[in-house]
Amino acid sequence: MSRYTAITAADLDAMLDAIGVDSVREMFDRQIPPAVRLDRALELPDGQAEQDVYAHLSQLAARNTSAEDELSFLGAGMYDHYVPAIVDMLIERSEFLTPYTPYQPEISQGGLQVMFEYQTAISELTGLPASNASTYDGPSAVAAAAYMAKLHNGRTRIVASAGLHPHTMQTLRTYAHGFGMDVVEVALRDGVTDAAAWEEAIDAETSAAIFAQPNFYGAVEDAAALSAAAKGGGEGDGPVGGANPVVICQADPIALGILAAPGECGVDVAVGEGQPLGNRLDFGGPSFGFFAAREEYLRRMPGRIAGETVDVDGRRGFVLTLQTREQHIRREKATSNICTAQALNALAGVVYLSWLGRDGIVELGELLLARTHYAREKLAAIPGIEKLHSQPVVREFALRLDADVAAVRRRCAADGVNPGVDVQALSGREEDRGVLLVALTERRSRADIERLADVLGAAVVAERREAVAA
Amino acid sequence: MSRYTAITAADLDAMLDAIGVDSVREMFDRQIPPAVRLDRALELPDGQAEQDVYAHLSQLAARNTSAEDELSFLGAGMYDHYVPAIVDMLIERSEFLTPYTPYQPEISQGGLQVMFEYQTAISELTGLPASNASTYDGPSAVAAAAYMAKLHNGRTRIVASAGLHPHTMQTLRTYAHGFGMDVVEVALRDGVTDAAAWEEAIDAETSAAIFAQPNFYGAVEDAAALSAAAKGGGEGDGPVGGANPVVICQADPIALGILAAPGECGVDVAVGEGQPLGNRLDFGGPSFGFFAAREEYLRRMPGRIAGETVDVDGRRGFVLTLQTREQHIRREKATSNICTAQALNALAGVVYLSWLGRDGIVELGELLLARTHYAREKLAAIPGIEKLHSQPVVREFALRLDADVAAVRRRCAADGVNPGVDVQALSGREEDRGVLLVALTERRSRADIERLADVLGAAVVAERREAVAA
Amino acid sequence: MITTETPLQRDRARTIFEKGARGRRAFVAPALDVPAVDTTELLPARLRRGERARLPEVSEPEIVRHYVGISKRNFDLDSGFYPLGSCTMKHNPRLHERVAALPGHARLHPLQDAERSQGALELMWNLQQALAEVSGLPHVSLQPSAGSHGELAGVLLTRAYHEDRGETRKKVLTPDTAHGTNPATVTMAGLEVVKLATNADGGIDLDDLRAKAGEDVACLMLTNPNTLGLFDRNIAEIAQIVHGVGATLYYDGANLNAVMGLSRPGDMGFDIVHFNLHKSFTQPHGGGGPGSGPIAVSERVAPYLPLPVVAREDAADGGEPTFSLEHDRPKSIGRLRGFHGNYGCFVRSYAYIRSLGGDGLKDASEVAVLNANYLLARLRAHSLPNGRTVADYLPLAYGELCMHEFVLSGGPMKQELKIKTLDLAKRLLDYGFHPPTVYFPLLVDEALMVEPTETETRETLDAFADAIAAILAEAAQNPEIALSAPYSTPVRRLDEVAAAKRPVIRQALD
Amino acid sequence: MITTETPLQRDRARTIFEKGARGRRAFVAPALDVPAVDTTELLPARLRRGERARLPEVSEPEIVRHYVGISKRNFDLDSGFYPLGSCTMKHNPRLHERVAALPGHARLHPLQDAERSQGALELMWNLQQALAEVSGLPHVSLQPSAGSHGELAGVLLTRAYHEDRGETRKKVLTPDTAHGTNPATVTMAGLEVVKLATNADGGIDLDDLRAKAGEDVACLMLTNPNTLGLFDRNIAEIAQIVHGVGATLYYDGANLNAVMGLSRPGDMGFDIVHFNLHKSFTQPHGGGGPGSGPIAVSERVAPYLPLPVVAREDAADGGEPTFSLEHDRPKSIGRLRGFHGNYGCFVRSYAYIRSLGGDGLKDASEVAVLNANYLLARLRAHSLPNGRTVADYLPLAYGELCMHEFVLSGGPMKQELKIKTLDLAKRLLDYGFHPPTVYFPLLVDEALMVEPTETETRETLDAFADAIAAILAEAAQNPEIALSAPYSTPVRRLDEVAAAKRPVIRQALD
Ligand SMILES: Cc1ncc(COP(=O)(O)O)c(C=O)c1O
Ligand SMILES: Cc1ncc(COP(=O)(O)O)c(C=O)c1O
Repeated sequence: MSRYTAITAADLDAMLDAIGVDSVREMFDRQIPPAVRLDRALELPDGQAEQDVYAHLSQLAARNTSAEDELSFLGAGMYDHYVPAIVDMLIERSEFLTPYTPYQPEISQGGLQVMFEYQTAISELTGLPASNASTYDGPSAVAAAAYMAKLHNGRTRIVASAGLHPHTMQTLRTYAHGFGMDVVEVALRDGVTDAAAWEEAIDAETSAAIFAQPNFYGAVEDAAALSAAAKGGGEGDGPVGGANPVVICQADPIALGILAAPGECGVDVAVGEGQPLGNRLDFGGPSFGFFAAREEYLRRMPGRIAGETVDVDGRRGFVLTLQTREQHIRREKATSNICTAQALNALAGVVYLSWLGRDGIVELGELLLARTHYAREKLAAIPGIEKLHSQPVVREFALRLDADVAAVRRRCAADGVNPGVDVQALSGREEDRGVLLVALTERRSRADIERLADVLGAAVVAERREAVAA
Repeated sequence: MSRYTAITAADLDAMLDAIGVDSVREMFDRQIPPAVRLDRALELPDGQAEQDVYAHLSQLAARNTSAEDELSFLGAGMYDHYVPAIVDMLIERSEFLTPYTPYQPEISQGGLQVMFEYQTAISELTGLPASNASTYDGPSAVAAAAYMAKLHNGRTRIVASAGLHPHTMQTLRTYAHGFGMDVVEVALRDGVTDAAAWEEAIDAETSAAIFAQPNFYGAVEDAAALSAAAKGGGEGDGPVGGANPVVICQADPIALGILAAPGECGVDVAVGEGQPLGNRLDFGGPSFGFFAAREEYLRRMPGRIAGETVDVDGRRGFVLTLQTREQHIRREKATSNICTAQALNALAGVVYLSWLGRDGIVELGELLLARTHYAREKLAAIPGIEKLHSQPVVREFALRLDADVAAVRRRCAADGVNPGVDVQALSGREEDRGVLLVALTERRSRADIERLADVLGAAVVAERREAVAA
Repeated sequence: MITTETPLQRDRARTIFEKGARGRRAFVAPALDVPAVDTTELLPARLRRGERARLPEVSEPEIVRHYVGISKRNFDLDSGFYPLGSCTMKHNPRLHERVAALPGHARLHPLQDAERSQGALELMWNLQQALAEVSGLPHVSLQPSAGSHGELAGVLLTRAYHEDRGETRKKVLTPDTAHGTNPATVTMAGLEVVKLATNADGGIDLDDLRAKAGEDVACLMLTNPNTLGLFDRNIAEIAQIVHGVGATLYYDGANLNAVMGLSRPGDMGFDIVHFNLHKSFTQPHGGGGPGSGPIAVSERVAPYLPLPVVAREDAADGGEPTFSLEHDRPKSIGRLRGFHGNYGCFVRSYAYIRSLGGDGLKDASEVAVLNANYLLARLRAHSLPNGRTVADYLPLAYGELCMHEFVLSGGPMKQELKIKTLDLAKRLLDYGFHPPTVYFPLLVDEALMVEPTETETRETLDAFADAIAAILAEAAQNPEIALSAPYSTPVRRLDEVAAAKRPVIRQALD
Repeated sequence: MITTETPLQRDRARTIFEKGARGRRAFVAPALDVPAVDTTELLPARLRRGERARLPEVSEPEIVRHYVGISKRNFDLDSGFYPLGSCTMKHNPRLHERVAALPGHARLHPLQDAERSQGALELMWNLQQALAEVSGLPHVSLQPSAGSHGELAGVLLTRAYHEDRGETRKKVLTPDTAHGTNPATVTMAGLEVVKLATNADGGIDLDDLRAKAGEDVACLMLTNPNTLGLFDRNIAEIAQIVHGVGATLYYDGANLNAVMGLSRPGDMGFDIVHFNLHKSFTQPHGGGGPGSGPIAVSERVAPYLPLPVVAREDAADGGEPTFSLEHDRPKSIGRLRGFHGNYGCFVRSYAYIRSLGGDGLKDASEVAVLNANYLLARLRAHSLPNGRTVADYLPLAYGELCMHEFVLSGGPMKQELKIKTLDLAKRLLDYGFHPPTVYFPLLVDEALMVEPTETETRETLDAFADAIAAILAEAAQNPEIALSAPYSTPVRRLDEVAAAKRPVIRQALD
């Protein structure tokens, strides 16, 4: 008997009998040709008792330095926000954890209502009326938005700000190659998307124009200006007389608590990485991507969407709706291939947003603004460290070190501090050499920032000294 | 607004208005005389955000060396068994975690059925028909059993084996002083209760005769012989012609998986510490005490008891029964004062026992027997270490070290090993000098035992060398 | 009409012992890694069980389904309003479960050396300090396992105190409003209960007290606010009388949630107080425990405190203080249980105290009292279709305002509407509410004891008041509705008499 | 009769946005510990929101009650049988949740340096190895987020493979039994779907395949066993044909639970396979994710694998090996998402693989197939009161035996009893079962696709068979029962047409 099964010897006899075979072996022999049978045992470690598996996985965990083990300023898309205990409690409830996608709405009202509430929260945050119930993650949501743009206007040129996260850019390129679109990158200037280059790059053939808010280097973009430029300032008219491109903004949902809502800025589609909203770091996943758009895109959106309706007795209820967009109905004509998405992560997201609340998300944003400002000025005042740009930032900022970033980071690590992301290591771009991206969450106090300043300052000094010596 | 409350400014106005007072202050002023009002703020640290409380409690946790942090052979009443993940999942379900005692059976069938099942499991384990739904812990359960003996036979003499855990003996004495009973201790001989002294100590005035199984030093007692001796071998006749004393056995529930059930041995009441059954160590609590007895004691038992019945439609259901024993009905005539007990811990217990199952608990016992034997022989073979006794043991055994136990333990700790309990430090008894009590659970592998042997052996050698040098 | 009931729903409740099959299992034993030995040699047959304990034989999925399934047959605090008087069913923050589960707390062995459990000892010390501050009594023992265990400690302390002074005092005064654990404890502690009458204001009858307070009185046990939800305004005088005869004054802390940061038992003159961490300090009740019942005492009673107590020693050099378990109190009454008390509960309640701080605790009590008074006012004012008000049927038993709870009498309702408090309670189940405590305190006819707590919203209080009114209105039309309630619960009214007459208290197995 | 419905039960479902009150909150912000600054200077008004996002304003207890309350309106795997075909709803061990929550996994930042995330990288490497062994394909990428994402990766790999050889092949063959994600993926990957017919045995029509397999074919996507629950015995020949024209063979791993340790896609001739860790490897489905869709590929496709892949380097001195994320694959199709894939799912599935070991995985598949065949046999043999059998109304669509699932046709039932598969499904809800997958695969009339999984007991299978029989018996008496079912669910049949016509997809707020 294998783990978690329940067939006793007596069961087995009775069952084989009912089936009309003499053995399990026969049951398979009658179905699988010998040529493709595996006639040896799988070469895997032997099965273990629960306690031994626990011990093994604990040992593996102990060989990771998590945000619990060091003072970490890592960010660049995923952030060590505090996840309130109620989130864990709710996502661990069997009723949320273990069901499949809600195909039977009568017995899935819980999950469906969660989707509906989640859609409402994302809609509020983005200022856009139509949210789906989640996509895989931030970068793939950007790619999915580009595909939607293609379905919408049939054009194939994507103009993308270099302020997108490198992973977003790479994912976009992978997908775009698949569905036949080209990506044109617009450089940054003074830390933000170069407005002139942006406007110039967007032509009548442009299907989608994409930027990040804040961008990868932490700078807040002028979303309204970028949207307006993309749309040529006109009503329904693109920059050079054609139809407007779809303006897509990849946003940090925490920053959206205080930043102008994309929908208010003329953005058509707002997507982003949902991890900061009550999801664990989990070494990068699972989390969720959010995806919201103007009404006109509703029937071309990817993913599940919950809608409100009534039952035969007139009672309010929720169902998966607009399923004719989806793969199981439309197959090769579907607007996306997505099936399993990130429902549980989206639940964590809406619980987290309820916990923060209307005022709390603003307070959180203001706290981050103040602490980030403090940290940025404090660090930039250290000799050998300067700001990469002076644009407004919310919770993350880029510095340029006059020292080898990898070496500096190693020194900091020895002191239990992870000062942030080595940007060049992530992006591979030569111009990112020396750039350190420092992220804050509400878990990083003033004392933590001061410790960072001490440790990072000392590391930079030591590295420069050594460089001079060498 | 305080944490977890929900009264907004608008609520407050409306509520004060409805109450007919102008302020919260007035509401209190009209009820509490000024002389006993506290007119200053409580001197407590300021309230903190959830993340900060989490950080504080984590820091405190980090200053403890738990069984996760060292190789621990501590036991002496509480054991580091593996708690299966389903236990945590179930005890964390709101439906089990947050209700009160099931005073309204119609909406408490879950909790009541758990009690009924728990009682069944304890009854099976002890071989006694009547189990209550839990008491506080092992030692207080022994004291409660002694009180029941007094209520049963009106006598006041308690004969107790010195093999009881020191905490049990101390608790028994505290309680006994309260309800007017005397405790006479019977010494051990060769590691087990001295049979002759036991028989002699039990006279016609003896209300209760109490022993532990296995006893504090790990030795398995001959429960049948002790019971028979207590009862003078006769039918209903005490040792010197009076009525029988109540024979009480405090048992390790894990050991009961393979040891003769107390009920089979002539024991009247079996009690014990439930922690080994799926409960965390928790630095000593909360866990639960189990309490089972022969039928005749049913109406004098302490604590809640769930019973089966039917509802008005004939449906099977469960209720708290025999409540006329209890304090809320009988007040000063109650058989006990217990009210809140350990329901959630008992749930963990019955889930754990279901997880182990009929065969599993035996396999576990056999594994412990084999590993304990291996460890005992291995350690006793080290120069300077000998067995305290040669009685059969199940999962814990006592050694005598020819070295200062405290010093040896400190040396081991430096190597990340906690070799067991310093018995004298716990019992305060001079004859326990040099005694180390080593406990195993299924989490301690052969490799762990070998590491213990290495580290403990080296520590004893080093200590003896130093003692010679000094 | 088509029946919506299916065979499954008609199924009788089955216990885990009635599920599974011989040979099924969830447990997989770790491998035998030591040399195989003949274990019958290690443990002779004489000492072994004859038959295996007939524990369940079920797979892990069966266990999960079984207990998840029966859990759904419970009402709980996370599912609805639970105004169970005297029980302080306030929100249980999940932060507490999270921090209690940290391995540094949860897997800490109680016999770990003090040097290697400094975090736990500091936590206990901090909690002792906090409880001392809240109660106004300086010395704390965290040992007792629940309220009634704290009471036992307290009465034994009182005995020890008197015995140490060479006095044998046998009587303990308890008001007739006292909780059942008070008199039961007195008996268990070898003393005698003497009942005190309640005056017209719902407080202690001072004349009766004066008459009974003699040199043979060991102690007066009191709850303040008492179980009527009323603060005894004569508390100073009561203390004077009791202390005047050399007795101690014991505070049953079950109602502490009314006065945190507002009034302190120590300042009222109490010598001993127990706390119910599972009430005021939000340890989840677990369906009947675990709880924790620390006690705080005055100087004169301190020498007798149960062991152990956590002590703090400041470092001579101004470094970190160290904490230890003090075992050496020669006059101590001794231990009341194993180890150091319910540490897991301390973690939760300490986290709560750190979350709220002093101001937060005070706010909690203020809102608890506000909510109770608001609900009382809402009920009172509620008029019914027949022109009467709720208060006509369910008058407040004593007083005008209340503290954190209030007691209504169902006497007039019974008289006029022919439904009893029990019926009202059962019908409330259909409305989705946990009923208040019923038939306690004993001196109120058809008592209904309502404690909303501070964590409820105004909307919930309104809905509850509406439900009470609706039930009374229904009853005015047709008492049968309440008399046969509940209808929508997993089972309906159960035959308790039969259960007690021929007790079936375990599953029969063959 | 007295109504048992109360106002509460008649309440319309309210969203969290309809609860609470202005100014209520759960969140308490950490103190501002840095110098206060005018944040409008830091972030000019132009870049700021005008109005606050109208997020809920609720207390923590309200949040808990709300979500606990609506959770009870879900059916879930821990509450009952969930034979949803193609979804492999097997038991989700809670051990997996426990280990995934360890801070060393859960709070590990994806950009942590490789040296300081060796545990995670080793875990991923071990998982890659295990999946390679189970599939018989040596190279694994864990990146894809779910099955369909794995499919996209696979089709893009196929494209890259052909493009690298200078070929542009546009056609992808998919059988008409294919899951919807297969054709949808093909389109998203810029290729064209060509449908293949199914033969009388339920397998690929070889003639059709031969006819369509040309040099313009990039790939054949197949599930084996396929969505009829049947193992295509011609698989070797199919592989030969496909490879013969230079195309790749893609294995949709959704049905891997039938063949673990018994038959391997690599050995069948597949080039690319995706796994659904949320099916065969028991990542809980979460009500619609998260999932994880790793892919394993043969040598020839390996150069194009998406990035990153975990590599292992053995220490020269025989010490501990080190693990790293390999980013340098010049021919890679690139990234498909951020970071390294759904690591939290890897932890769970890896724990599962370590718990079961190779033998356990094989046992799991054996019992999965045993359970499916037993249930099929039980259903077939079940006779009804009217003298007919279940098989008369619900014949097996294809084949005799089945693998881990089987597909019945509700055609005769619809014809004779006048109830459709949908009605049967809805009536099953009243019996406490989750219905099978319905109306898929498309080529079966009124399809009912049943996958019991290995973690169910025989008793459960029997009960399900009895329920199906009971519903057919009811329908023979009175089809109206099923036609109007369900009755006992939180809501009854919902108006999906209205929902789609005038979509209301968010809560209106004022
Ligand atoms: C007034 C009062 N005193 C004492 C107790 C007993 O407390 P415990 O249940 O913790 O033993 C209670 C509990 O209901 C109570 O309400
Ligand atoms: C046969 C088959 N293929 C592919 C998929 C898609 O997998 P996912 O939902 O993980 O994207 C499914 C899921 O239902 C399936 O059943």
